[in-house]
Amino acid sequence: MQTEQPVKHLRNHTTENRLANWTRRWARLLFKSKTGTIGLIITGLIFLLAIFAPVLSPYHPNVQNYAAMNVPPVWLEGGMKEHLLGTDNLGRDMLSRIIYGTQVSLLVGVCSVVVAGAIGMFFGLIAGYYGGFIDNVLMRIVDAFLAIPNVLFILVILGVLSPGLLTLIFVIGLTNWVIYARLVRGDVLSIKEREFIKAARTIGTKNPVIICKHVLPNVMPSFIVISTLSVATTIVLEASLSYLGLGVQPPTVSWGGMLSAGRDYLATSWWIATFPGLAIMITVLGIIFLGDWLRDVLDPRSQTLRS
Amino acid sequence: MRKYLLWRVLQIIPVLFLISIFVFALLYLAGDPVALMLPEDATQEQVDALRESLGLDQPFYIQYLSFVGDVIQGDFGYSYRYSQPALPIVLERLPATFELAFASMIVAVLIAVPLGILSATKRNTALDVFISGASVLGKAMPNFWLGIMLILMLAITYPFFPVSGSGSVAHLILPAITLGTGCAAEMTRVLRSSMLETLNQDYVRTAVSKGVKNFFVVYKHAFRNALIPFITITFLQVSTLVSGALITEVVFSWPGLGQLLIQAINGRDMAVVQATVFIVAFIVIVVNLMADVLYRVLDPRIQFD
Amino acid sequence: MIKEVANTKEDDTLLEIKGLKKHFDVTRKIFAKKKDILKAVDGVDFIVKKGETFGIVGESGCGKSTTGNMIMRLADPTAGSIHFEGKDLSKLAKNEQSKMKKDIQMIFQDPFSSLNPRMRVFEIIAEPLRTHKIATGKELKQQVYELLDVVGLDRSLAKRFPHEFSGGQRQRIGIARALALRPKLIVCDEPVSALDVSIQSQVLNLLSKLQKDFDLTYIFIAHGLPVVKHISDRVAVMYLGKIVETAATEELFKHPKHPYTEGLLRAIPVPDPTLRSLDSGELLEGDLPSPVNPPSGCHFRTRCPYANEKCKAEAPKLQEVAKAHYVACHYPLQAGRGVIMEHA
Amino acid sequence: MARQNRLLEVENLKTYFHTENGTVPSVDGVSFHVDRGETVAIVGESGSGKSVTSFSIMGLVSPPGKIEAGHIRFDGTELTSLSERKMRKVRGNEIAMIFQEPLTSLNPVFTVGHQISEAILLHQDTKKAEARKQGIAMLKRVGIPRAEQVYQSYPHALSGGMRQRVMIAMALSCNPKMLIADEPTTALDVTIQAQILRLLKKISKEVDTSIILITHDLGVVAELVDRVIVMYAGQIVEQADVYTIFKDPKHPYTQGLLESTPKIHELHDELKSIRGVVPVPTNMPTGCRFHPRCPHAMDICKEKEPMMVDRDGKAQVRCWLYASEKEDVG
Amino acid sequence: MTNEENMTTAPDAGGEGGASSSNDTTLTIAQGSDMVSFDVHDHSNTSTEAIHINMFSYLVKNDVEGEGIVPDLATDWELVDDETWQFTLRDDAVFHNGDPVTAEDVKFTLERVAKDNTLQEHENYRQINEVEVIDDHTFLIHTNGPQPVMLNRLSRLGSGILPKDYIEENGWDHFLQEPVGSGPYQFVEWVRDDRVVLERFDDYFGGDVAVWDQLVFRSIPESSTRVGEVIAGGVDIAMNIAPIDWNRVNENEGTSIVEGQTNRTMMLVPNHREEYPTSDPLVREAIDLAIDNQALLDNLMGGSGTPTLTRVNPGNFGANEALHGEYRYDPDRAKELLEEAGYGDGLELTLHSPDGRYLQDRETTEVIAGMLSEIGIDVKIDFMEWSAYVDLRDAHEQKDLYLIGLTGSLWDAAHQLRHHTSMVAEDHIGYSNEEFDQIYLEAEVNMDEAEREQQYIDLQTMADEELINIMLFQLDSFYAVNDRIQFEPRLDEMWRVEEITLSE
Ligand SMILES: Nc1ncnc2c1ncn2[C@@H]1O[C@H](COP(=O)(O)OP(=O)(O)OP(=O)(O)O)[C@@H](O)[C@H]1O
Ligand SMILES: Nc1ncnc2c1ncn2[C@@H]1O[C@H](COP(=O)(O)OP(=O)(O)OP(=O)(O)O)[C@@H](O)[C@H]1O
Ligand SMILES: [Mg+2]
Ligand SMILES: [Mg+2]
Repeated sequence: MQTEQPVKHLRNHTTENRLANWTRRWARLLFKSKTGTIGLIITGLIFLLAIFAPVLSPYHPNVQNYAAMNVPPVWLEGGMKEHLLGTDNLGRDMLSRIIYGTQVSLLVGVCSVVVAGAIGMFFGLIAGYYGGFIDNVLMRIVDAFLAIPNVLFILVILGVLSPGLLTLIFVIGLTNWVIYARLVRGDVLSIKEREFIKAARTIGTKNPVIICKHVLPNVMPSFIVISTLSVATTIVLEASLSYLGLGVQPPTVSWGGMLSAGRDYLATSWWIATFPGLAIMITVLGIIFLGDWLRDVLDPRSQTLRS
Repeated sequence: MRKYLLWRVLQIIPVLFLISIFVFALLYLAGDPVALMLPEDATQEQVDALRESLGLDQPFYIQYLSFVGDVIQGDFGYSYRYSQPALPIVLERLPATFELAFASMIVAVLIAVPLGILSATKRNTALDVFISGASVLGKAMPNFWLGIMLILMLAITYPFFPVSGSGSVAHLILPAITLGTGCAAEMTRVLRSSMLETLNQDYVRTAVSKGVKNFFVVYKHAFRNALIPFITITFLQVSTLVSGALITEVVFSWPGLGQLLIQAINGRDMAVVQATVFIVAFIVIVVNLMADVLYRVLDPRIQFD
Repeated sequence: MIKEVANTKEDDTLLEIKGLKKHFDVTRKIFAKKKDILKAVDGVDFIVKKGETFGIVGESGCGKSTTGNMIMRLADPTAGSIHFEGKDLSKLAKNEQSKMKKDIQMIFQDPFSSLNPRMRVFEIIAEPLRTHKIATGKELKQQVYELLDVVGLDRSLAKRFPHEFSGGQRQRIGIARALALRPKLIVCDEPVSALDVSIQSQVLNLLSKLQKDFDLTYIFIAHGLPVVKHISDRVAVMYLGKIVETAATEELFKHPKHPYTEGLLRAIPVPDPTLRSLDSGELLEGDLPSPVNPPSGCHFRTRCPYANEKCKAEAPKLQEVAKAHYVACHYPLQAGRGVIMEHA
Repeated sequence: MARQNRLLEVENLKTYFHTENGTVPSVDGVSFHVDRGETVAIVGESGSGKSVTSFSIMGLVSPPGKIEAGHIRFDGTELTSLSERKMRKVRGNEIAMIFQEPLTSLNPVFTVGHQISEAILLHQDTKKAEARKQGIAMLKRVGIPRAEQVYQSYPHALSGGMRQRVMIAMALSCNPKMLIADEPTTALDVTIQAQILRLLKKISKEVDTSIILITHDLGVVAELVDRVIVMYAGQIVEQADVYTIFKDPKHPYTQGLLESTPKIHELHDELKSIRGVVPVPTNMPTGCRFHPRCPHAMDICKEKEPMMVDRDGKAQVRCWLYASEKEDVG
Repeated sequence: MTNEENMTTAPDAGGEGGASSSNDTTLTIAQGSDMVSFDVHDHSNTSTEAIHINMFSYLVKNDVEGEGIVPDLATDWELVDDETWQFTLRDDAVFHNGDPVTAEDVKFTLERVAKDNTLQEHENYRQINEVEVIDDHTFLIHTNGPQPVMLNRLSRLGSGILPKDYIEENGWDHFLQEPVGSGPYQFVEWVRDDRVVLERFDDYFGGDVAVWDQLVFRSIPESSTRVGEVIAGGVDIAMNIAPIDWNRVNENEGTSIVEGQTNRTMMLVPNHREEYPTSDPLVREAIDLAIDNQALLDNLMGGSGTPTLTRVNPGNFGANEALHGEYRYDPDRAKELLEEAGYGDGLELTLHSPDGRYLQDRETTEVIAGMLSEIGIDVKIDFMEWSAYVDLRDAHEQKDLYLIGLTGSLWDAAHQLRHHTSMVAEDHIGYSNEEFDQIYLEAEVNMDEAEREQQYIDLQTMADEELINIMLFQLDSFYAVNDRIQFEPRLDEMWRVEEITLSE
């Protein structure tokens, strides 16, 4: 019996070698795509900012300084070295506020996506895999949710509940789960038809195990891409809600809150609304790029070193 | 076709039922509307008197049954704020919001179609990256921010357009751009990816091998096929448009549903909130239905019955 | 070599299929008065004997895979029974079902979609062993490695993902997975159609070898007649959800009795330019009719050069016309060419 | 050999794909010719460069692919340096192509008639009504019943065999001098395949159209063609007329290919097979590309790439086994 | 670029809906919110009334900055007895539909609001028992006990006289669609959330009182848009302009900021319930002393506004002028007081605040928090969306402090001081003071004006001593105004268009 040669030449898997391989692989993956690199770096920096906000920011974000109100950023005429990005209408340091704002914006973005994703994933898997009556009921619920535009939904709910960080996360999560449910269900429907699912059934694997081991990992990539996209849109959404007075409430600092509070100053002290706006844009850009990169990374096809 | 339509219309019923549950529940989540109708320093007697007169002291199920009965007859109750039935108030605002949504849609299509096709045909070039980046930015810009910036630039610094209000086509342009830009971002992405997909299809290769001009290959053979998902997503944007309109209308003081709703929510004018949610949901459902039907009309592969 | 026609002793029968039907409701009209029933499999009977390879051929959509799926319990039959080792598969208790699952395994057509792209080869092969708690830990590892040896893959490949393999290698992984449970019967649904010729022969040879080594029984589904002929002991020809002819391979290919079988054989291009067959003789006209609305009487009559009124009116039954040679035709072909006109 | 009889001449064609993972030399120095009225087959396993060769001829190679070197002369015109506009005149008009997947090769949103008449209107100065007449006539010629009706239907309403006939009708609608058929029957059932092959045969006889048939099915080759080109890993390894190839294959790869094909008319105990797999194009073996799989591999095979050797003018083979003979001859 | 040029380049100039100031005799005013309703009895919205006063005539007007109560439809009035008022109507007043204004219309109007308890203004009119028609132009109002503030009631929101016949003939809904009054301007159109348009009524009994042929009241909720409209010339007057935009408006050629007082007083309302530190008078005093009221105004309002120790501003009957314009600021003493109260180690207080309801409310809260932290009070700010804020307040679930701005539409101290009585304050903030209640109740029915005035002045002193609420300042309002307009903002924030004229 002849044995085939493996497609690629085999590497020795000694332990050190493996570690080195591992790092090399990830490094390669990271730098393979330029946008991915940018995305990862931006996102990484922003997470660091969020975590180390108290250390990194020069001032407490809510310290007011009447002597230095509406100070422009340092490179403009009238700028002060003490306030690199200037100050807002109450003399609070913009830089510090931007740094602290990272925390809440990420918290809202990530947590609400986790909430939505978890609910959506669960129902999407069940509906897609089992189909039939459950699927029908769930899809009607999804239809009903989708029929109500999300800002309207959130607005109405937040309008009747009292807004707060937790409520916000919860409500956004509750609104967005349908997106995931629909996406996951659609994916499951097509994955279900793939032969490896059939194969798993022929060897007697139980349905819950098939869902977890075979379906879930294959739904993951598109799920993650949508999730990252959704983290980005949630950060923007928080800004819009702030505009309507339903966002994260001060004194908690969030970019959305800053952006919307600063809108009245766009014509006079443009930096007050522009810097948080830029922060949002950069973050969104970073996260979306990261999502694209993640999709590549999560594809096992990319996990081999190509010669 | 008629049967398919009938089937789709029947499917709407459970959805509307679920929505009506939500809409009704709102009233209970909302708490007490009375406090908001009175001045800041109203007395308890005032509060009680008003509450009683509004029938808010009735038990739950009576209110529920009457709600369902009323909604079927198109009666969402009285607006506290306007002292009028809620439904006509909402319907009165629909045309303005439609007008804005329609104009925004046109803006979005005008932006998305050329950009989407361009970035697909010039895939991985600097132009493509630029367009992708721009569409990400389009998503990252909150509506209100863009709206205010547009006012500052195109209505005040360079007064090409009126700042706000309604009444003429000129009034429509800035809000439509504001609202359309966000949708365009999404639509560009969808069009790009569906164009990429169709450009890779065998029938495009067939067309090229027949000697069809490049332009026609792209705009006739590929675009016509990419159009199907594109139109679907375009219609589905209605939901996004309504979301965006809520905010854009406030910025430009456009007298549509958005302003009505936000004021109704702030004033706990629950009848108006309920009617708005219901009507908007209904419209979204109908539009989705239209998208579905259009999809079938455009794609000869899909059978009608 | 002429394969021995397995003898007909009762206890030799591993799998017995009687009146097997699978109907799909494909009604698209919501308020249709009559349902549209797609008779994917419409009354199939056959017996598979221990140790043999039973080939099923037919055109695309004739119901081969559906038959295989029902044997695998991946689809529930609309009617009919499947007896495996004398037991009715549909009437088994839970624990027996699980055991039965072990005894019947499957190899799939598409080497790309039949392996979970996100699982490593080791996991793919270990999964059946884990599921049935056959082995754990070191033993599991040992067994997986042994299976890799059996199908001719290097042990070091166990850590890789499916995409790192060629089609032939993937098919070997699929075979290893099927073998893991030591099945008695393996249903092969077009295991080589997606492979290049040079690879195809590797896999076919491997299957033959394994059959000997592990005492396996195969149901081999394919639409490539040469391949079926090469590997099968007996062959069933399907047309529109029905078996139109079964016989020992040699017999069937030498003396086809059904006009469809004959047409199929004639349509096969022969890799020998001196034997060009397409210019001469009649080819089957037209396409496979829609399985939703099959022709009345004999389903094949619309393409049959010999069809007459009787074929239109009456559906022929599968009958034994020669020893162990069954055919469903009112006018089976005689040895050589021509129709046996019983009731001229 | 009469030069004017040459319709197509491909010389040292190199088409490479510059991908992220390196350069893929899909077609690496391919030379062959097709005479007027001749039917030539290109056979080889998946990935051997058959399709890329045909795309190169059609000028359909798009980035990251690029024709790196070589000449393609068609009817006296050099195609590689033709402008896109002139190339469009050639496509569909002088060289037509049909593809493997009849399902996806027709545009689903246009009627069959629209797609056929499009080609006619593009290349001929005719009116719509005239184009329609021609189109329907063409459909009738490829054996489509109820041609008028089919002309107006959408592709999805047709069966696979019908679609492939439509594709052929479309390809032939401008009376091209050459037809490239890239695996025209792979997606079809045997009985339908037989119908299509018979149709192609009829056409090559009736009209003086040259055909390049791309396939991996040796049976199809034996049925249809005059001459066979065997490709392996982007190169031609053997070229000969169809009888010679089947009777006396020279290259070990050709031999292996023939031996591993199960045959309905012969009996085998065990099939021969070629060991190993087709090499990854980014990682080609040194020397002879077939040497890791070759049962006759010698030391030189690993080191030096063999040249194409002419055998009595009847066949050409790229193998060290025959190199000495050539030296003798030469 | 001059404003004039500005206007000609704007493409909407002359557009049907683009009510533009290019038209000399059209006055366009931008408010932050839309008019609520034409049902004069069923709203409690100042900016709605501000429009209504141009359409509807009242019996009497309250010139809060000048002479007080002056005639409008009524030419004479007198107190017949403690519970009866007699009025005489002028005989030349007609409604916009041509009907004369008669005593029957007055009866219809006042009895509607006095009897229908579903109407929002019912509370302010239920004191009226009956309107007795003597003849077409004479009638009696019978009140429920002595009502010293009756005239104030009749000169405010809800007092516009409605056309009885018109309403009875066409129905109420029709009236709401096509409202008819007897004021100087008549209804043209109302595009909800966009604009209300009125035009000159030629038969107005007062004659041509204003230069404007047409009035357009635009609703523009977004403040930067409002400012933008004034700068672009689309609007003549825009109200509620935030300090940040003042420079922009002033620097723009042809527009300037005009400021005026309002009757609104910003204050902190401390919780007097025992479990809250603010129940301790020392703590309240410390808070009061810690806040530099003038600094608030200087930093947030560009120095406009008046620090105050009372809610009753001059212009209201019974205002204690001695407390107005005053404030206390002594952070050192405040610290001592805190120490005395036992909070030397610091104190944490929650401060609820609306956000965007009042001019600079968010900023005010934030600055106050900053000031309190100076004396060792750690303030937890709780910004709330308005309706949530109201819910919290009405459920009496607020913690230590909340910020609010209160006004008094009755222009009589009775209104403002009622808030401090146990009838209101007990439930609300856990405060009650028998002495205060007693004086208040006496004053409420005291028909002796002078004595009543003194009682109110005393009550205010008492409220200040007790620090029932911690007063901050009387709020000013700011308008962006096109320079072609001569406009003096009114204390009552009404749009008296007869007082708004063209410059030159
Ligand atoms: N789940 C299903 N629902 C409806 N129809 C089905 C379903 N599965 C199979 N069919 C139909 O049943 C018929 C038989 O299908 P089957 O897959 O068994 O054919 P096959 O002989 O295996 O064909 P192929 O050679 O293409 O694999 C086909 O017409 C197919 O369309
Ligand atoms: N667009 C492309 N980008 C990168 N590589 C390509 C591209 N197109 C073809 N190739 C590579 O070129 C080589 C030859 O491909 P080609 O399609 O010509 O093979 P083929 O002989 O036609 O195979 P098949 O029988 O599968 O159609 C393959 O290795 C393929 O991976
Ligand atoms: Mg199948
Ligand atoms: Mg190919």
